[in-house]
Amino acid sequence: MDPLVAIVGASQTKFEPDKSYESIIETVFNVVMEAMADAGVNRDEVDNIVTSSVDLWDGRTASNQMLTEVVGAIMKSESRVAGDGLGAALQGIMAILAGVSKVTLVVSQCRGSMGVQNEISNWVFDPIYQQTLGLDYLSAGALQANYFMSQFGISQIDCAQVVVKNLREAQNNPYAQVKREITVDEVMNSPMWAYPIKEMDIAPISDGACAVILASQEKAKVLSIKPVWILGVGSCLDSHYLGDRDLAGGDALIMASKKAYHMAGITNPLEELDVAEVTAAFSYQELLWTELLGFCKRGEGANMLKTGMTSLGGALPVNPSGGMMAGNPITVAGLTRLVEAVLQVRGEAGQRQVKGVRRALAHGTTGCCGQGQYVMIVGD
Amino acid sequence: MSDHMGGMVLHGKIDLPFSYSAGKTASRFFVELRDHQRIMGKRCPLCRRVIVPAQLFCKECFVETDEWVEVGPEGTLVTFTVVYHKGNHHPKNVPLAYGIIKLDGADTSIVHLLGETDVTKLEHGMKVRVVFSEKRKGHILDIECFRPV
Amino acid sequence: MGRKVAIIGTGQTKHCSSREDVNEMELIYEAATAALKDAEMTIKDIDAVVLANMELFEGRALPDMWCGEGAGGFMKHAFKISTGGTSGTSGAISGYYHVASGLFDKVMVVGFEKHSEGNASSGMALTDPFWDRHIAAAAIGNFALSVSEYMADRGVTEEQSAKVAVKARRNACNNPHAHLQMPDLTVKEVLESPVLAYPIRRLEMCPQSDGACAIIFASEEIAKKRCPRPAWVRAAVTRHDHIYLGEVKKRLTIMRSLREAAKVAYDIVGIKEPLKEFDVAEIYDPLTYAEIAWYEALGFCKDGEGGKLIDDGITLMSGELPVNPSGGVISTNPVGASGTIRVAEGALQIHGRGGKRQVPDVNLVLVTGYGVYCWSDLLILSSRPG
Amino acid sequence: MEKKKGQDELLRITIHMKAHYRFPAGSHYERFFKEIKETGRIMGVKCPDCGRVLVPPRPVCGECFSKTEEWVQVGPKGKVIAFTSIYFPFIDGTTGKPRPIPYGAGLIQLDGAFSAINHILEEGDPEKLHIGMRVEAVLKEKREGNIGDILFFRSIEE
Repeated sequence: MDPLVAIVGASQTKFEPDKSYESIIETVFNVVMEAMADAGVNRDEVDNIVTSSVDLWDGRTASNQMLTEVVGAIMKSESRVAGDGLGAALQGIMAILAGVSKVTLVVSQCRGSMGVQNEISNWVFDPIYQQTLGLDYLSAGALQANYFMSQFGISQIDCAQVVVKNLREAQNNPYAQVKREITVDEVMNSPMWAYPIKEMDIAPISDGACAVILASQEKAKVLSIKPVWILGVGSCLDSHYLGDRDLAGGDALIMASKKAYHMAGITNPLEELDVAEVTAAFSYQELLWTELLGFCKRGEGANMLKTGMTSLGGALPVNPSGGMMAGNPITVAGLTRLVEAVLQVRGEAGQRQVKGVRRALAHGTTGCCGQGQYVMIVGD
Repeated sequence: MSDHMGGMVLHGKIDLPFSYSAGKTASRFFVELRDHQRIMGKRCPLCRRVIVPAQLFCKECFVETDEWVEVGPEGTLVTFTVVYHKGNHHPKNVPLAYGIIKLDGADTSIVHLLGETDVTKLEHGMKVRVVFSEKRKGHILDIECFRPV
Repeated sequence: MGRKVAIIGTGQTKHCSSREDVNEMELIYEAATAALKDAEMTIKDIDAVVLANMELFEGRALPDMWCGEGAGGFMKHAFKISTGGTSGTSGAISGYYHVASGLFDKVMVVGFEKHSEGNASSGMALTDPFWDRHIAAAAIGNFALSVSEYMADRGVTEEQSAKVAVKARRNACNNPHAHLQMPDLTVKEVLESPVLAYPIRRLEMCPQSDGACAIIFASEEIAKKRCPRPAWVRAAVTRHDHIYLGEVKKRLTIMRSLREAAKVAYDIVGIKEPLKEFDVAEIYDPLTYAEIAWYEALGFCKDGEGGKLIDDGITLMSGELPVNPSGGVISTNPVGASGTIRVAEGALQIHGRGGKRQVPDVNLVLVTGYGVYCWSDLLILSSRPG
Repeated sequence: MEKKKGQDELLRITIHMKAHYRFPAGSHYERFFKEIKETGRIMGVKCPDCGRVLVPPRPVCGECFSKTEEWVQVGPKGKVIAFTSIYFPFIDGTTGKPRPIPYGAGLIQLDGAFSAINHILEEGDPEKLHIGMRVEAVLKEKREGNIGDILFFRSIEE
């Protein structure tokens, strides 16, 4: 059926390890103004705002209220999804499809530099059986990595290749936090943080924000010469307790991508997608998610990378922006992938532009080991 | 008045106690650890899965579990990691080993600490056995760890 | 325009000061299973879950990861809305968007809070670090400031405020889920209860509760099949305002966000005289003075006549427009659920499942949500799809 | 209530949240805190569109959605537009100890500012507080560069 919602504006900040030279509200105001300029709308034309941020990462109760003034929500309809930016994008899409909004601004912000990340993510685990064990995103990710790699014979070098590929391609991304060519050896020699994850296997934490402007079909045609249409959305939540989950099975991502592909009329993602931006907080996750997204058969993720299929110029470039190895703004990560997907479809991705992009996939996660999965397909 | 404005940061501290109700089911699970050094699962009447650690309801069938079933004390190590990067939230100093253990008689696995922190001595699928803490107070850490058999 | 959407089932826990027998996920499970029973559905029917709470009260991060399963969110779309005091109504409005968008057909929304697990000062220690943390006055202090303005502007008396407290705490006796129930509370007793922050007395303020409330939204064709008298969502409007108390001067007197939200919603549904056209109103009343002020903002009466409305008993169960048959937030306040409870109580009046607190033949219900200093949500529910 | 041993004993898990946060002030707030520390002046910032002088001095006027750049000194005198007396021993977020009760709190419309600020009033007795009352900020001797540098507002009515 005819797509009913389009992205008409997008913006992202430069991702940096520490943006405390300016306040969160200044960062967010700048990125919102940029997105509005990109869409050619002023504040009055935006009739709905959805923000995404998480109280414990912001160190404040109802931290969404600090953004109200700088996202232009005074006397407007505003809501906040406490999770990944793609959740906020979904809320915006639904508001437009529900007919209560014509132009929705979606904004996501997070400052990794404000708190100690592993101590914060410890509070995501249930306090009864898991939290007091000291688990966090790193140790849970290591359990998933070790299980996935042992199940499918994937080596630490395969994972190091992911980091090398992403940092090589991050050179082309002006927003990337890390822009340094590295070698496999450099990754292999970085200190082991949680077996088998080494320091350089981990996407570096960063500060940043990004925004997209969604518009109804009729409004999008008026506003934008090149609207990027929302073709498919899928979201799914896997089990929380680590012992009650197939950590390499990825049922939630399979379910979420199946739904998004079905809506977008995609039956063979490898052929029909032109680029994918995937949220991988650790190197092994890019291999695991690309397999579960159906880009290749199970266990083939590493080969697909080695043969250059997922590099810029390959059959299906994955993370030409450098992905999160170029900077991990935590709850902003998913929406940043969507911004990159929009730039690719519009042909405005500069040096990291993939040729002839008509269908792009953006992927986001919430919780540990990709417990919550978001998949969005956008196109021209 | 110095005009240069740059990067002022306010250092905020949070220092708050939180006290969580374990609930009837988890309380019984902890009492069994504390008083009888037993690991108990609970069975779902519909799918018959024995869920460990015990949960009030089966998330797939969305009905309350009913029958208490003792599991373990041994099981197989599904996966593991050894954490070397220090964190204030850890229950003890690094290196700190975690494992996911499928206990004999259980249909789901339990995530917990491993007694072995030399990664070369850990293998997927190896047999492990529960070690209970000396001092127990009705807490998940009444289990000290799981050790390779 | 989006699809027509109705509420076909609601479920609540017994709200109280502390539920020792359940953890947070199990508290949600209790409300969710009650809502499924009310709608005669199983969890297999639900295709999306929306949670709502203010997780720092329990010190959590992303509690939808742990508690999503409690609402049946396993292997389904599930996320959490958290906007402050309005989280409960904003979560319900998000549930409405889910179904009206056509992406989902049967959505479970659960608002929840377990205050007994945090501690009283956790709310204060985590406010704006630059401007608010030094003033240890919490919500009650901020309200008391606005009440002094409102009393000066509109001449509301302490007796009128006490009457609202008596109405709330007596209505709560007919509501099996309510936290505080005081069947024979008198105005005199309220006026003699200790002052917490002048002029607000303890019995005029809402408690902190452990509680969860679940609502099931369904598309038109499912609602008609599954529910004898669905509660149709005819309008769902949000307006936010400044976040500094010093910017929303005469907050209660003006309350511009609620007036604007009401105007927009009334235009959508075609309401000219709210006092006559609504059969029931479930207003988010964190304290008595606010309820009186919001009679005016909602157009139940002319500005300055809020006190007269309660004096004349218009908003009692026996009055022309019963307000808060449930006992309101003054009687029950698990913050994340307080907004959802308003929507649920509004819907069950239309369903005719109000039991002892049922108002006879209810066709049109007004529901409001309140948060931060001057944030407003407003929904209109009706027995007709419109 | 006494804990029953065995079957239906209900346990609780206590976890202490100890976290440290680095909140970025940004140039506008930094200027306000430096000013109050070094010169004792209370500064507001003026919106170029609506002309309102905002305290706290936010970089964006929410009403007009425009950047603010023009600094204006406000106060230290002002008038109380709302007041209360707190009789409940709340814990002061910054000291962790309850503030002695009763103490007054008020919305003070600082001379020259549009927004009022929410701060402590020296006078605690509600009988002696009224709307429109003239007050003045009393600052700490040794100022540290935060809003706490204003101790309270004292009545200056004859």
